[in-house]
Order: sequence, then C-alpha cells, then structure tokens
Amino acid sequence: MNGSVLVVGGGVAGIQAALDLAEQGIEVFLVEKAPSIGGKMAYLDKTFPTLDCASCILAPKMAAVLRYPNIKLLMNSEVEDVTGRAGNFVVRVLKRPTYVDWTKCNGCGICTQKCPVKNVPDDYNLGLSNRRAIYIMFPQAVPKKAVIDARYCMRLNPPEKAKKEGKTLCGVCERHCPTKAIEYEQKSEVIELKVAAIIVATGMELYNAKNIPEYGYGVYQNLYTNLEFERLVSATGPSGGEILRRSDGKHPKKIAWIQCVGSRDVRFNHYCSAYCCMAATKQAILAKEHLPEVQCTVYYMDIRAFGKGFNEFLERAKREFGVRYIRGKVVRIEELADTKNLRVVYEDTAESYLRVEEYDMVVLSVAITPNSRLPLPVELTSDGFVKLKDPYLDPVSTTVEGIFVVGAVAGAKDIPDSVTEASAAAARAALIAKRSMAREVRVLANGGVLNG
Amino acid sequence: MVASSILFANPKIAEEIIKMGGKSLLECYQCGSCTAVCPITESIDVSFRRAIRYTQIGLNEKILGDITPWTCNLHGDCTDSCPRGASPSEVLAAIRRYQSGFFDPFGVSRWWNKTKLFEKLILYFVVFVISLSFYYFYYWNSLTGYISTEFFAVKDLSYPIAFSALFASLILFLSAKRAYRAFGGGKEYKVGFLSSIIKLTKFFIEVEKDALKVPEKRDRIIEHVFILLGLGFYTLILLFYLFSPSYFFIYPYGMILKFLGYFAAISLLYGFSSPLMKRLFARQKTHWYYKKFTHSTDWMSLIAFFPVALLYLAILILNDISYYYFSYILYIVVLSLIVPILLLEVPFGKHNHWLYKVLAYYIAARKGFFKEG
Amino acid sequence: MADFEPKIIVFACNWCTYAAIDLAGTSRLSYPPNVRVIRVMCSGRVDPQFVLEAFADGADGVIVAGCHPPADCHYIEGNYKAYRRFELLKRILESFGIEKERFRLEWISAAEASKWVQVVNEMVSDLRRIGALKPKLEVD
Amino acid sequence: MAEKPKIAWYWCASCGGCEESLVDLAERLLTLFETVEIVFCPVAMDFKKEDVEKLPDNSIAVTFINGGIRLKEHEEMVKLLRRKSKIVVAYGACSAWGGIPGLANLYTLDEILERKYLEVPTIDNPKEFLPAKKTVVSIPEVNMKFELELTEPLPVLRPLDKVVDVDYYIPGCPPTPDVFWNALQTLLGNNLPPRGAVLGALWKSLCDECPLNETKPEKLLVKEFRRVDRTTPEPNKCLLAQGFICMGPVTRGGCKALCIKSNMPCTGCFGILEGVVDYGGKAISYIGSILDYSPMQEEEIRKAYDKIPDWVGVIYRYTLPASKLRHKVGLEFPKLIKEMVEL
Amino acid sequence: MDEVRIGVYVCHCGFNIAGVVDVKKVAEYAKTLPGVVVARDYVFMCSEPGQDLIKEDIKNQNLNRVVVASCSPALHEITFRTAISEAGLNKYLLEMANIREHCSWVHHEKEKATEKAMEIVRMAVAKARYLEPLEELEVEAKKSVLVLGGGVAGIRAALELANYGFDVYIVEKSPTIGGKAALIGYIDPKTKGAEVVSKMVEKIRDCPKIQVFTSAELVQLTGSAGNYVAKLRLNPRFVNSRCTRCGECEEVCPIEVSNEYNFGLDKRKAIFIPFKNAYPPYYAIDYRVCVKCGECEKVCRYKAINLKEEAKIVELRVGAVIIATGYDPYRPFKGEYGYGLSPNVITLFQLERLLDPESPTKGELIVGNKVPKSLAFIQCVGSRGTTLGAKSYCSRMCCTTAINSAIKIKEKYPEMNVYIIYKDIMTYGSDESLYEEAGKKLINFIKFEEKIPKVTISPEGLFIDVFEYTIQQEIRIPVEAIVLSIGMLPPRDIEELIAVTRVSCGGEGFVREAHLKLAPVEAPTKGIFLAGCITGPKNILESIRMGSAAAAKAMSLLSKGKITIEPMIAQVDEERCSGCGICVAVCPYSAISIKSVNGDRIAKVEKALCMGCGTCNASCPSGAMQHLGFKDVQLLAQTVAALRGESYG
Repeated sequence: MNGSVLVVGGGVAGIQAALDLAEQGIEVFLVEKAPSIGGKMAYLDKTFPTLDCASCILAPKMAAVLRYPNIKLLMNSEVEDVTGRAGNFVVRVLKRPTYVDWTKCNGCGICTQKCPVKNVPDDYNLGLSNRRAIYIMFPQAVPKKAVIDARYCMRLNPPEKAKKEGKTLCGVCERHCPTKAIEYEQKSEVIELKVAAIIVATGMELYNAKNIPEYGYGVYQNLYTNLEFERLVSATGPSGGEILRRSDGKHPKKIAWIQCVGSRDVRFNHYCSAYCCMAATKQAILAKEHLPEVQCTVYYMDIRAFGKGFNEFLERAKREFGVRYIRGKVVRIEELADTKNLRVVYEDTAESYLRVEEYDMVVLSVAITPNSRLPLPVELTSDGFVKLKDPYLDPVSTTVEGIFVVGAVAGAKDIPDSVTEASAAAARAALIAKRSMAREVRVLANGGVLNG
Repeated sequence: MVASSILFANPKIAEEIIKMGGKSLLECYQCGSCTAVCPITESIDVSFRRAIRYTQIGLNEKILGDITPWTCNLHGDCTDSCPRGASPSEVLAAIRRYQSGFFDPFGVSRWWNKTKLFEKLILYFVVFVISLSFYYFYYWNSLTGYISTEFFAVKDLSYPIAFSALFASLILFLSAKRAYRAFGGGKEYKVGFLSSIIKLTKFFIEVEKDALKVPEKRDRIIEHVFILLGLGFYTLILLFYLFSPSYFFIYPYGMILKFLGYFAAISLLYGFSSPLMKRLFARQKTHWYYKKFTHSTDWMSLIAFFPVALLYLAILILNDISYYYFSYILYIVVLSLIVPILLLEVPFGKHNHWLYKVLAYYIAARKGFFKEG
Repeated sequence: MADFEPKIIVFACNWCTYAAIDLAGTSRLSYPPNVRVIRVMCSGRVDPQFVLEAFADGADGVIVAGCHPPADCHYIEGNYKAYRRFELLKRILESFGIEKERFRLEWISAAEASKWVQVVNEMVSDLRRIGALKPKLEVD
Repeated sequence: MAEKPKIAWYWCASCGGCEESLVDLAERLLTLFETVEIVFCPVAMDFKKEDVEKLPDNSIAVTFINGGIRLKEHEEMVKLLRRKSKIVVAYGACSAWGGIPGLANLYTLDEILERKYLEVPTIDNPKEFLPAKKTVVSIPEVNMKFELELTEPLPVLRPLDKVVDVDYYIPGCPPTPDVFWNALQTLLGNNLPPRGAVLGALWKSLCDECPLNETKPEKLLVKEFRRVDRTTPEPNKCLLAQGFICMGPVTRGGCKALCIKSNMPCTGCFGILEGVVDYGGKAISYIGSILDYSPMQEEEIRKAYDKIPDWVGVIYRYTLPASKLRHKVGLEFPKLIKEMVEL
Repeated sequence: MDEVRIGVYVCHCGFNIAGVVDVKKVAEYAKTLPGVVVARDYVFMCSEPGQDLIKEDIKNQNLNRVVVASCSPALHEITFRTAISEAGLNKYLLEMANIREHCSWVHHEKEKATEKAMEIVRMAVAKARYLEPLEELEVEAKKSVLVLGGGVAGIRAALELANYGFDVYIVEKSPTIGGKAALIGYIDPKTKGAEVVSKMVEKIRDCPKIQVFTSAELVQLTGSAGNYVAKLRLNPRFVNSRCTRCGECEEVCPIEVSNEYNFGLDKRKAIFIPFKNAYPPYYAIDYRVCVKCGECEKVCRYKAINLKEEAKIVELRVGAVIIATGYDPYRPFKGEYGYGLSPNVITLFQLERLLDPESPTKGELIVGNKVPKSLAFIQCVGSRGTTLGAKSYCSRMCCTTAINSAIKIKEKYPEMNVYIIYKDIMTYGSDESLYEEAGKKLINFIKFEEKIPKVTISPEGLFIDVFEYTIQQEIRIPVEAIVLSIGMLPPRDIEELIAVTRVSCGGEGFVREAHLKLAPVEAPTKGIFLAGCITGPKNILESIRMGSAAAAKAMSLLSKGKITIEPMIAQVDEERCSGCGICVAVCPYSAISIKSVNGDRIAKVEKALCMGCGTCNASCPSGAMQHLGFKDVQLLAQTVAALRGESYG
C-alpha cells in the first residue's frame, strides 16, 4: 500500500508532521536514529521567550504519537537508500539491533538498575554523567523501551581475554527481565518500505567546538557547550538541575556565554545559527533563577533578538536579571592550573581595550550543522542545508518532487517555525499519498503537476 | 576618553585606504578579534580595531594622531583569525601608508602610495637614467684616467650620492618632526626616558622570541635581519670608501672590508630576493603574507634594492678577479641605482616606515601605553 | 493591621483575564498569594449571587474581571451585562454597609499581566487597611 | 367522636394581616371550628402563655406562626410552641423570609428608635422620651402608678426557620384565604408533602401563570425603569417589558397573579424559587441584563439606576433576612434603651 | 448520581512546581478530601508515563472523576481529556487545578505557596464532585475557506487549499491582490517581489476553485467552526473586465490623490491601475475619492465604466477563516530623523519603490530631484523602543531589506557612499551572507547603542550626528539622502478585525496565537487560523510558509466533513423554566427562542449556535438555564471550598 509517507527524523518537526498525517488517516513510517523520538528539544529544559518548559510542549506530542495506530516507529534505524519517484518511492531502512525485543519490553527499568557496567558516558546528558550498558534513553522516552549499548555490554562485546576463551559473560539483564525481552542474538535488518512521499526532518547537530582549538573545548573542565549547560540546568539532568562545575563540583559565581562559536565565521560556518543569542539569554536567566547571586555575562557581536517577544525577553534579562552584555569577540580561553577557572581574552569594543576576565564557568553558544548527509538525491546549499526548490512558490519542497524538507535541516530556525513548516509539509505529503492511493496520478489541467 | 567635539566623517579617506592596499577595509564588522589575538596588545594598550574603525568612518583628526598602526609588528595573527576573512594587517599597512602621506612635508609619499607599480618604475628609471647620464657626462672623461689604478678614487663619485642622501635625510628629518608632533610626542609623558628604552628592548626581545617559534614568521624575520645587516654593512662600506683615507685598502683592512662586502652583498641579495621570489611565484603553500602584501610599494622596495644587491656582489667578484673596468662601470650603475633609492624609496617609499615605527614605539612607551609586568 | 491575610475570590473570564493571569505566571511576576481564581467562560457568566455567597462565606474581597469593552469580549457583549449587573450590585453592597474597596469589577486583557498584578496588590493593601469582613457580619 | 386536632396560632413581628386572612375565611370558619379545636390564638382570645405550657409536648397538631422573630419574647414563645406541636408552619412571608419588617435589618435599633420617637414629623415628644426596659406611668388624676415591662428587642430580625425547625411554609403577604384553606386541608390530611415544602406555591415562577406572559416582546430590553406611583402601566402588556420592576420572574407562582391583574407589578411575596441562592442577587442579575446600554454609556446607566431610590427595598422587599448577607454590617445591641424611665 | 470516586494527580513539572510547592504534601492533603480515592504526584504528568498513571488508576480503582494539579488548562486540558477518554472515562469528567502559572511561578514563599496549592486543589476537587459526563456534538463542516487578506500569505493559503479541493474565497480590501510583497523591489538579490507575486497570481487566475473579491471587507462573521456565515461588503469598482487598460480615462480624471502603491512617492488619479501585473487585471475607481463627474465614462471606448454601481452585500457559508491581513509600515511622525521636513528623507518602502524598474523614476534612485552622492540608512525606526513612538519589538525584516537595497544601490551607483547606521544587524540564519556581501560592496556600517542618531537639516545638506558605539565618539556624517528603515505595525483597522472575528491581541498589538509553539497558526477560537504578519513581523518567506501551514491546519479541521463541538453549552431544565423570555434578549448569538410545549412557554437552546458563554445562566431568574461545565452548583462549590473548606450543599 504505497499511500503512506516516510518521515525521516523524530525531532519536534518530524513528530508534528507525523501527527498531522496520522490525523488524516495516512500511514506514517517515522525513522529515527536514536532509541527514542524527541530530537534536540528533548534535551531542553525551558524554551524562549516564554520560559515554559520544553517537555510540557514536547511530551504530549510524543504521547500523542503512540495514540495513532497508523504511525509506525522505526527506532534505532537509518535510511539506507531511496529509489523511485513521487507517488511510489522504494526506501530501504537499516534497523540497527537494540538487543531487546520491544514487543515484550514494558520499560519497567529493572534491567537498567541491575546491569553491572556502570561507567558508560550517557549521551542523553552529553557525557556529563554515566549510565549502564542497558538503558532507557530518558525517563519520558517514547517508546519507553530498553536498549543494550553493544559497545560496552560485557556479553555482546566481551574483553579480549574472554573472547579468546569463547566464554560468555554476564547475562544479568536477561536473568532479571520480568518479560524475558532480552535478545542477545538480535541482528540488524534492512526493511523495505514503499511510500508515496518523504518528509526530511533530520534536524541539526551542534558543530564540533573542538575545531576551534583556541577555546580549548574538550580540554578545559569548566567549559560547556550550550546544550551541555541546558542539561546541567534541567531537572532531569545529570545533577538534577544543580549548576555544578565539573572541576570541583561547586556552584559557579561568574558564568560567561560566548556567542557565534563556529557561526558567522568564514573559517567555520558563514551562516548565523539564529537560535543561540536567545538561548544564551534564556540560560543566563535560568542560571540566575537557580543561583540568585551568580553574575552572568554574554559576549556578543550582534544580539539577534528578532522574533515575537524576543526583544522584551532581552530587555528583561538586562533589567530584571542583571545579565551583562559585552560587545566583543572572545578569541582565546586559558585555564588557570590551580582553580581551573577560565580566563577569556577579548576586546571590549565599547572601550576599545583588550580585556582579560576570569570566570568560574564558560558556555559556548555553538553553531548548528544540518544533518544533511542523507542517501537522498536532494541538492544541498553551499552551507550544507537542504536546498528548497522555490522558497517563494513552494516553500517546503526540495529539488526532488515528492520529497519535502522541514525544520533545522533546511535552515537555521527555532521551534515555532519548525512546527509551522511541519504542518505545511504534512499536508503536501498527504496530498500525494491520497492521490497515489487513488491511483489517479494525472497531470492537472493547468500544467501544475502535483506541487500546485 | 570621550571627545566632546564632534568630528566630521569623510568617506574619501576610506576610498584612499582601499586604493592604498586596504582592500578588505569595509568587510570588517568590528568584532575586535584582531586586537584580542595580537601578541602586541598583551604588552601595549592599543586597539587595532579602533584604528581601522577611524579609517572606515574617515575621521582625519583621529587617524593622523593614532600611534596604533605603527605598533603593528606584522605577525599576521589577526588576519589568520579574522572571522570575516578580511586582513587587518593589510589594512593597517594601508593606514600606515595613508598616515605617512601626511608626514612628509610635500605630501609626495601620499601620491607615491597611490600610483601604480609601472608608474613608479618609470619615474624610478627616469631618475636612474639622469644620475647615470650625470655620471657619464660629469665623470666619464676624467674617469678614464683612473681606470688603470687598482682602486677607485671614489671620493668625487660620491657627490650625487651625497646630495641625494642629504636630500633624503632632510626629508626624513622633516617627516620625523611632523610625525613626532602628530603622534603627540612630548605631551603627557608618564614614563622616564631610560625606563621606556629598557621596556622597549625587553618588549622587542620577548615579541621576537615568540615570533621565532612560528615557521612563517621566522622566515620573514630572517629576511628582515639579513636586509638590516646587509644595508648596515653596505652603507658602512660605502662611507668607508667615500671618506676613509686611501691606505685602508692595503692588506689587513682591505681583507676585512672585502669579506664584509661579500657578506653584505649576499645578505642583501637573500634579504630581497627571497620575498621577491615568493611574491612572484606565490603558490598555494606560500604564506598569505606574501600573497597579500603585494601593494605597489611592497614591490617597488624589493625591485629597487634587488639590482643593487646583485650588482654589488658582481662588483666585488669583478674586483677580486681584477676586472676593474667592468666593476667600475657596474659601480657607476650601482651608484646611479642608489640615487633614486635615496631620492624616492627612502623618504617616500615603504622603508620610511621603520623611522615612524621606532618613533611611535618610543612615544608609546613614554606615554605609558606599555602595560606593567 | 499588617499581618491580617485577606481572602480574595476572583472570577476570571477564560479568554482575557485567565490568560493574563497565566501570562503573569510565565513572566514570573510575583504578587501576594491571597487570591483564589475561579475560571468562567465569560464575565457575563458571573452571577451577583456568587459575589453575595462569597461575602457571606467569609471572603474579604471579590474581584470580577473580564475583557475590555467595547470590542474585546470573545462573546461580543458578555462584559456589557457584567458591567450593568455589578453597577447595580455596587449600590446594594453600599446599602449593606460593605466598603466599596471590597468589590472590584476590572477589565484585564490577555496581555495585561502587569495590570492584574497591580489590581491584586491594590486590593490586598486596601483590605489590610479596612480589615476582615467576617467578624463584622456576626452579630447574634 | 374522635379527639379534634388542636390548632394554635401565634404572631410575632406581624402586622396582623395574616390574622385578617384567617378571618377572611368567613363561612368556612364554621366548618373550621367543627373540625379543629383552637387551643391558642392570642389575637382572637385572651390566651395566656400558661395555657400552652400546660399542654403536653407535641400535642398540638399544627401551629401557624406568622411574623418575624424580633423580640426575646417571640423567641421564647416560638421555641415553646415548637416543643408543644407536631407541625410548625411558617405562615406568611414575614415568618417564612422576614417580610417587610425584615427591612429593618438595614438599620441599627438605635437609629430606628431615634427615627420613630424623635425625628418622625408626626411625633410630639418634647421630653425626648424613649422606651425603657421598665416604664413607670403615674396618672396623677387617679393617682395610680403602673409599671410596664418591655421585653428586650434583638438587633436582627430573623425568619422563623433561623430560630426553630420549620416543617412547612405558606407564602403570601398575607396568604389568600384559599391558599390557607387548601394548605390546612393538606396538613390535616394524611399524605403530608415533603418537609420544607412551600404549600400553595408553584414550582415555577409567577410568569408561568401570569396572563401577560404572552405579551412579552421577542427581545425583552428596557431603556429606562418606571415607577408605579409615577406612571400608570398600560393594560395587558407585560409590566417588566414596560420598565416597571416586576419581581414575577424570580418569585414563585401560585397566587394566580392577583397583583398583576390589578395592574400592579409583583413584589415577590410568594417567595424564593428552588434554584435561587440569593433572591436579591438573582433579581439584580436579570434586571441588569435587560437594561439596554453598553458600558460605554456609563452616564445613561447611572441615570437609569438613579430612577429607583431604594434598590435594596425593591429587590429584598420580603426576603432580606433570608438573604445571604441577612443584615447590614455592624448591627449591635441598642444602647439607647435605659433601665427605668419615669413618665 | 453514582458514588463519586476522584483521582488527584499533582505534577512536579520538573522544577517549575516542585521547586516551590511541596508536591508530596499537596498529594497527601488531597487524599483527605471527601470523594478522593487516590492521590499521586509525578515529575511530568503530561508525559507518556504520567498519563499512564491516570489510565491505570481509572481502570483499577474505577475512578469516575479526575483532577490534575499542574499547569494551565490552556496548555494541557486537551491532552488529559484525550488520556482519560482513552481509559474509557467521559472526557469532560476532568478538572485542572492550575498550581503552576497561578501559584508556583508567582509566589516564592514555600509554605504559603504550598498552602495555596492545597486550596486550589480543594477547589478543583469540590467542582469535580459536581462534574457530569457530556457528549460532544457532531456538526456538518463545509469544505470551503474564507481567506481574509490578499497578500502573499493569503494567496499561498488559497493555492494550497485549492490543491486539497476546497472552495476558497479571497477577500482583499484594496482593488488588487499581491499585498506589500508586490511592491517590494527585490526580496533577495536575485528575486523581484513583483515576479513572485505575478507567478502566484497566474496560478490564482487559472484555478477555478478560488474566487477573489477585491475592494471587499468582511463586515460580519457569525456561526461556529465548520459553519461560519461571513457577510462581505463589496465596494463598487465601477470598472468591469471589458477594460483594456488603454489608460485614456486616467488622463481625463480630475481627482488626484497620493499613490499608496508607491507609498506616497507620487500621485495617482481616482481611476487607476495599482501596478503592472495587478489582479484583477483592469482599472479600478477609488470609491472613496471619486466625485462621479462622469468624464471617464464618456471617454471610455469599451463601455467598461459604469458609475452607477452600488456597494453589494454578499453572504458566504464557509467552514473556516484564515486571517492574513498583513501589517502596516510604521509612519514616522513629522520631524522624526527629519522626516517630512526635507524631501531627501524617505522611508525604506519608498526606496524599494524607487529601485523597482516599474517605479515612477524607472528604477533611478532620484531623491529630492537628483541622484544623491551619499546615502545613509537609519535602522530600527519605529522599532526596539529607539524613538518616541517606537514599538518595543524588533520588526525582523528591515535589516535584511535595508542591506538588500544597499547592495542593489552599490551595484547601480558604485561611487555612491552608502552608510547603514544600526543598533544590531538582524540578518539571522542564511541572510548573514547578505551582511558579508555588504562589506565586500563597500557599505559602511555605523553602530549606535543607547543614544540615537540626530538628523540636522541645514542649507549645506543633511548631517547625521551619531555617537559611534565602537569608538565612543560623536561623529557627524554629511549625507545627501536618508532612508529610514521603518518597522512593521499592526494594520490600522485591526480594531474592526477584532470586532468582527473575535480574535484577541497580544501585548504588541498583533493578533495573539492560541500558543506560540503548540499552535502557532491557530487563533484561540476554533476554526479561525492566522497567517503572515498579522501575528507579528515576518519576512516574505516566513509569511508564505505560515500561509501553507494555516491552509494545512484548516484542511485537517474540515477534511473529515464533520466537526465536533465542545458540549459546554447552555441547557434548560424544563420543569423550572417559566418562559419569562429574559434569556432570549441576553444571548448574543440569538441561540435561544421561546417555544410552547403542551401549553407552557419554555425556552429552547439551538445547540449549534450556542457558543457557551453562560450569560443566559446568570440572567435566568429561576435558575432553569444552566451552563454545562460551569453550572451554578459547580461554581458555588468552588467558592465555598476556597473560603470555608467544607463541601457545598
């Protein structure tokens, strides 16, 4: 039945698109490479400018996904390749093994307490804390199922000595699992789907700040990216919302945010990532709420407060929360050996004076890079975003007919825009799905084929 | 330091700076990376961004009195780290050319900095021909007599050189006085003479030490050292020839002089040829410094000195193999090559920057721009 | 008497005032906790009986709040009726000797979070000045 | 012959109108006397309190008490009668909901006494004499000296059911003879209605039985309120629609719209409907609703409301003591009543 | 009624509630309330596991009422209603206790906030005891949509809806569709505004499903989602399709007014063609200024003019309304940066017109009758609280448009000095490449911060005094022309829009969406959608995208042909109703009428028309009329619970 639609990427845009499609009774395959949907928004604690909590917006949408039988979730999987044309695409999806039979697993979490391997860096908390080899991605994950991390599991990836002697180790989780859902022999499989349209919603990743050696990301201890800081300040974060320094676990007294890390820079990315000025302001306010006597400073060149309610949010940060905004680009960060504090070197362009200031903690507002390296025949722009066929006459279609693109992978944007686009793309995809179901793919009288 | 008086913005200045080689002047969006990343600003309290800003807007009063462009030591870190891909070091060089345009009394260097390379070469060639013909008509018949002796009675060959050297030093002196006044020399001195000299030397040693660690910078420093040594010894020898009593050409001193001569020639030759070659045959691998610093004055200063170095070496060799006649002719050519250098290149060309740089550092030190510790 | 904690009942219309109270929350404005909010779909739904019931049960102050006339009301003229009813109720309360600070009819639009906070602050300070209503009603 | 059921009447803060309605039974009084035995009816005969005390507990079949509880004496008598009788009926609007005397709850007793004995134009009281607990009256001509005792007045007038448990209510001011007669038959009959019922009143409001109900316009809106004493209403057109304050919609039916038939708007003597929590509050609600001005026309609304000088009196005419607030704020025991006064 | 069994669920909402309110204590307290059978607390009630808690309890403890103490009902009432209906409980047996926005976010003393939270829960439980199961009503939905506003957002929405097979009516106030985008010279260096609009207009022309009403206004909107009745007033155009645009009538027309299609740059006659590829593609007479002298009628060879046309009222039945009435450019007051005092000070929109090849100056930048040698843009005019009358928000598109035009000017007049005097350059996303290109095109950026620039007009020319932030120096820039980058304001007639469509405005005067993130294209009222700049400043790309999204949402609402209406409507208790008729006059939607039922006059509520405001309940003298979900007994129970703490009645 090729009246269905493939949504690649389970972030807020992908979820919204899937919901809108399912609402009209169309079958949706939602492919997500992580074990749970939610995408980057699941990492957030609060969203700007209204400061309402991110999971209050995302969690109900994720819960709604389970409510529609015609949404098929393909977790832990990636699109291998796509052939065919609008109306009947053939998509091969590689489903990586989770080593747990998800039909049986009810997400009770007993295995995650019993597993002996305790030191696996938890990528949901971006490595700030540890988890077990068998884990549920985060408490509100959808689907709330366990996954075994083959790299660390002693059974699936035994240390050299044991492998030579052919001994099978551990098996603790299998013993404790009440529903016998553990399947060590599970293999990855390739699923073939016939779909009428594809919506690309693979979203974005943070640019690798290690590419900027002068900042010393990955070397200095009290240096975080803004996503890591978001985890720190979130209630479900590694420290339960306490902002603690990695070096000595104390509360910081002075925090700095450095803007345009990897953005607006010919050496890394020309584009501006649009979200980070407001995200930094929000995090400064959250820091002030958690630690009333902390002093927050944001180093910027142009504060991009362009959206609805953004400018008032910025003024409020300055007025009510005393956040300092200094216009100057930080070029270098040095770590003090003893206190592990960080000294930032910049020119305060207001006073034209080279300044060096010491901070307990520094947060880098890192640029975004689109997840656009996909096996799809769509064209990309010079910056690596997925190219729109005609932004004015057909705002959500890619250069390939029948494939639509939404969210951050098409351009730097924030949550409301992504959600808006998702609805638009869902409707367009639904159109093709309905038509191809009714087998009457014909050219319209006025030459406008499918995309109107 | 908020100036109360209102200053007029003059867009012409920005155009001039761009003509003088600061192509990427207006690409900068004032982020301050150049100031922050420059090793100089760690010890001197200056803002290169602000110096560039003045020229972007075109505030003449601010630009002329600004010492900052002169404290630049051409490390190039700013151009490496500029987020906009502009090259602040190139712009600063252009600002220096613009400023020097106001220092020399007749404003010739302003014209000189704006002309194209071939115009410079033509003017240069004209002066060269004049000085050559001067030698030819003035000296040639009296010279034939001397050829036979093993050495040259150089004293009276020196008049054109002496005259142009005098002229150059006069111009340089006047420009230095105007620069000194422009930089606000003598006013608000906070640091004593001696301690600023000590501070300056410590600063230079330290800055150069760091620069040596970086390969590209090391090449440029070596080239500059060779040029300095070469020019130093060359002028010494020239003076020697001009004013020393003739006995110096006998055994022990002659040998030292010759050896010094060779050393000067070779170092001059290397000093000028290596940057020239790098610029001529700039490849992908060549450091941006050689690819970007290609203003006509850069070329001119190299093109002017390169033949001098070459011919000087040829003269020494010819002397050794006692082809005095040829060496003598070459000697005349070298001298007439030096005349345009002295008349044009030194007072108005790129090399007068050394004078203003030293002045600027000195005044900066005296004014207390050097940070303690 | 500064330490007296007045009890205030608020009837808030869902489209304007309730949204303003929510906005006061999202903007993290702070105001005294003496108010108890009852959500109705329109200020026209609030019956003067409820106000009298509230006073009889020990409320020290009652606020009825809706959308700005003439055009903000989501149901076109709900606030018109509210205005006319409570204009009459104010006279009745006056005859009962209940101070006029105890009852307020306010127009608070969805964006006026600060006005909501100001109304609550004013009401609490007024009521602290004139004291509780309950003891004045007990007589036999 | 079976024992005749004993009936008792008593009147508290009453105007005597309810007794009138008893007398108005005219001939039916005869059949009444045959069927019941009247054991206590102070208005008709000189019964004394002891007569009631003598009777054994709840030996009286039905006691009809009218008038609100104003004095301490009323309170005692009513409690006594409650003890003595099986069924106590709040007879008439005053005892059921406080009635017109209940409007006194808007003033303190001192204000009332001053108004009554000093300020009223018809009074001639040079010595500013006010009633006291004990008054000694001496008439020199017959050199006799009398001592009068007055019982202590209570600051608030309360309806009967706020003092004792009331079984049934009979509405009306006064209840019409038919209403009383029918109520009496049902009470003496054996299938008694549920306790607390208002006998003779409808479950719906007066409009249901009002002849003018059909004459209402499709959209009932008024621009101004009119007063009966100023303009005479047009015949057979709904009085409320003409702008007269008619309490019909919020009052129980059952009185067959006597007042409306005599071209007078209903004043609400048949009492509070089941679904109404506060009679006056409900009245304000619908009166406010039908006034046809927008809040922008504040002036016109104020002028329209100023037409009626005493709103509380109009909307709480019979039901003030039974309302939620019951009385004005700050009533307390009278200070003006002294121990002894010489006349 | 069966025995009441209530489940109370207290949400931590991460730190938002648990940070201030002692949620455990509130849950314990809730257990003690009469009727409460189970009380739990969880970190995120709205998440999947949170909702499972409720569903399990409903099944195992057969609860028949649920109280959720968490955030505002505006956020998650729908979420929890759907959750309990999945567990088999009628979805209206739910009551939300708002202990976040109304308690933990606004009170900071822990004990007082916890005590208040407990009382809010007590009130919710008190009302919950009186909740009754309600059934949703199904109503037929018309598959047609009214698009208010003919700008790019409206056109895009119309095209999308036509694609889904819906009938679309575009209502545009001015004589042509295309809106402001048609007047913008260049949207980005390569695309001209007029081209994009003309392509869209072509599609509109060829699509049978779309009907365009120009010079039309929506005067009345009644009914509810799925069955709106829209009353339009079609103002007379006086010119019909026989017009061949020969233009002779234009010459003879005596009336001249300022041409709003060139933002006042030049004049136009009463009879005019807005711009080259206007649609409908023929002349129109401006009914507001035409004095009906009849000259044009006489001279028209094609009998295309008929001055006797009258305004007509048209009634349309539509299923949904998409509001896309766009914005108005900010009007600088006289003297703001010298505006109105010197011909050389123009606004950004006027500049766009000048650069457009079809403009009066054929694309030549002639300001004050000459091509200026130097020109300065001043940014944030009317936005970000810079000048006196300025709004507090950033208008988002003026920086990109200004830089776009500056680049266009530099390409056409390389030797002209162009300054952009800015506070913060807002070229977000991939527009940053424009900012880079501006640098390469030698455009000079001057930054100010608190102290705004001052314009002095003197005989020698214009001077702008700016306190340049990066050198902390007052500089004076002599220029020959100044362009004010004006921001966006809500449209002038937004008051009428609100009066007719019952939408509400946010703080900045733009229309408020139901929720900025959950429902960015929907108005709080069901069936009304928003697109384009009516909800706030946007650039053309975002407006168009929002148009598609609004169309998508309208399609998903109407595609099933039926709409469920919330059952919170008025209901009459026929035993109590005496037919007094007071409620009939009170109902704003005239949904109540008096019927005679076996002799008695009884009020009757028309279910489909009743919008559920509850005014009739308050005005019903006998309490016969009850507003379901907000009955007297339910509200009184809440009042009593708040004050006396006992159960009511």
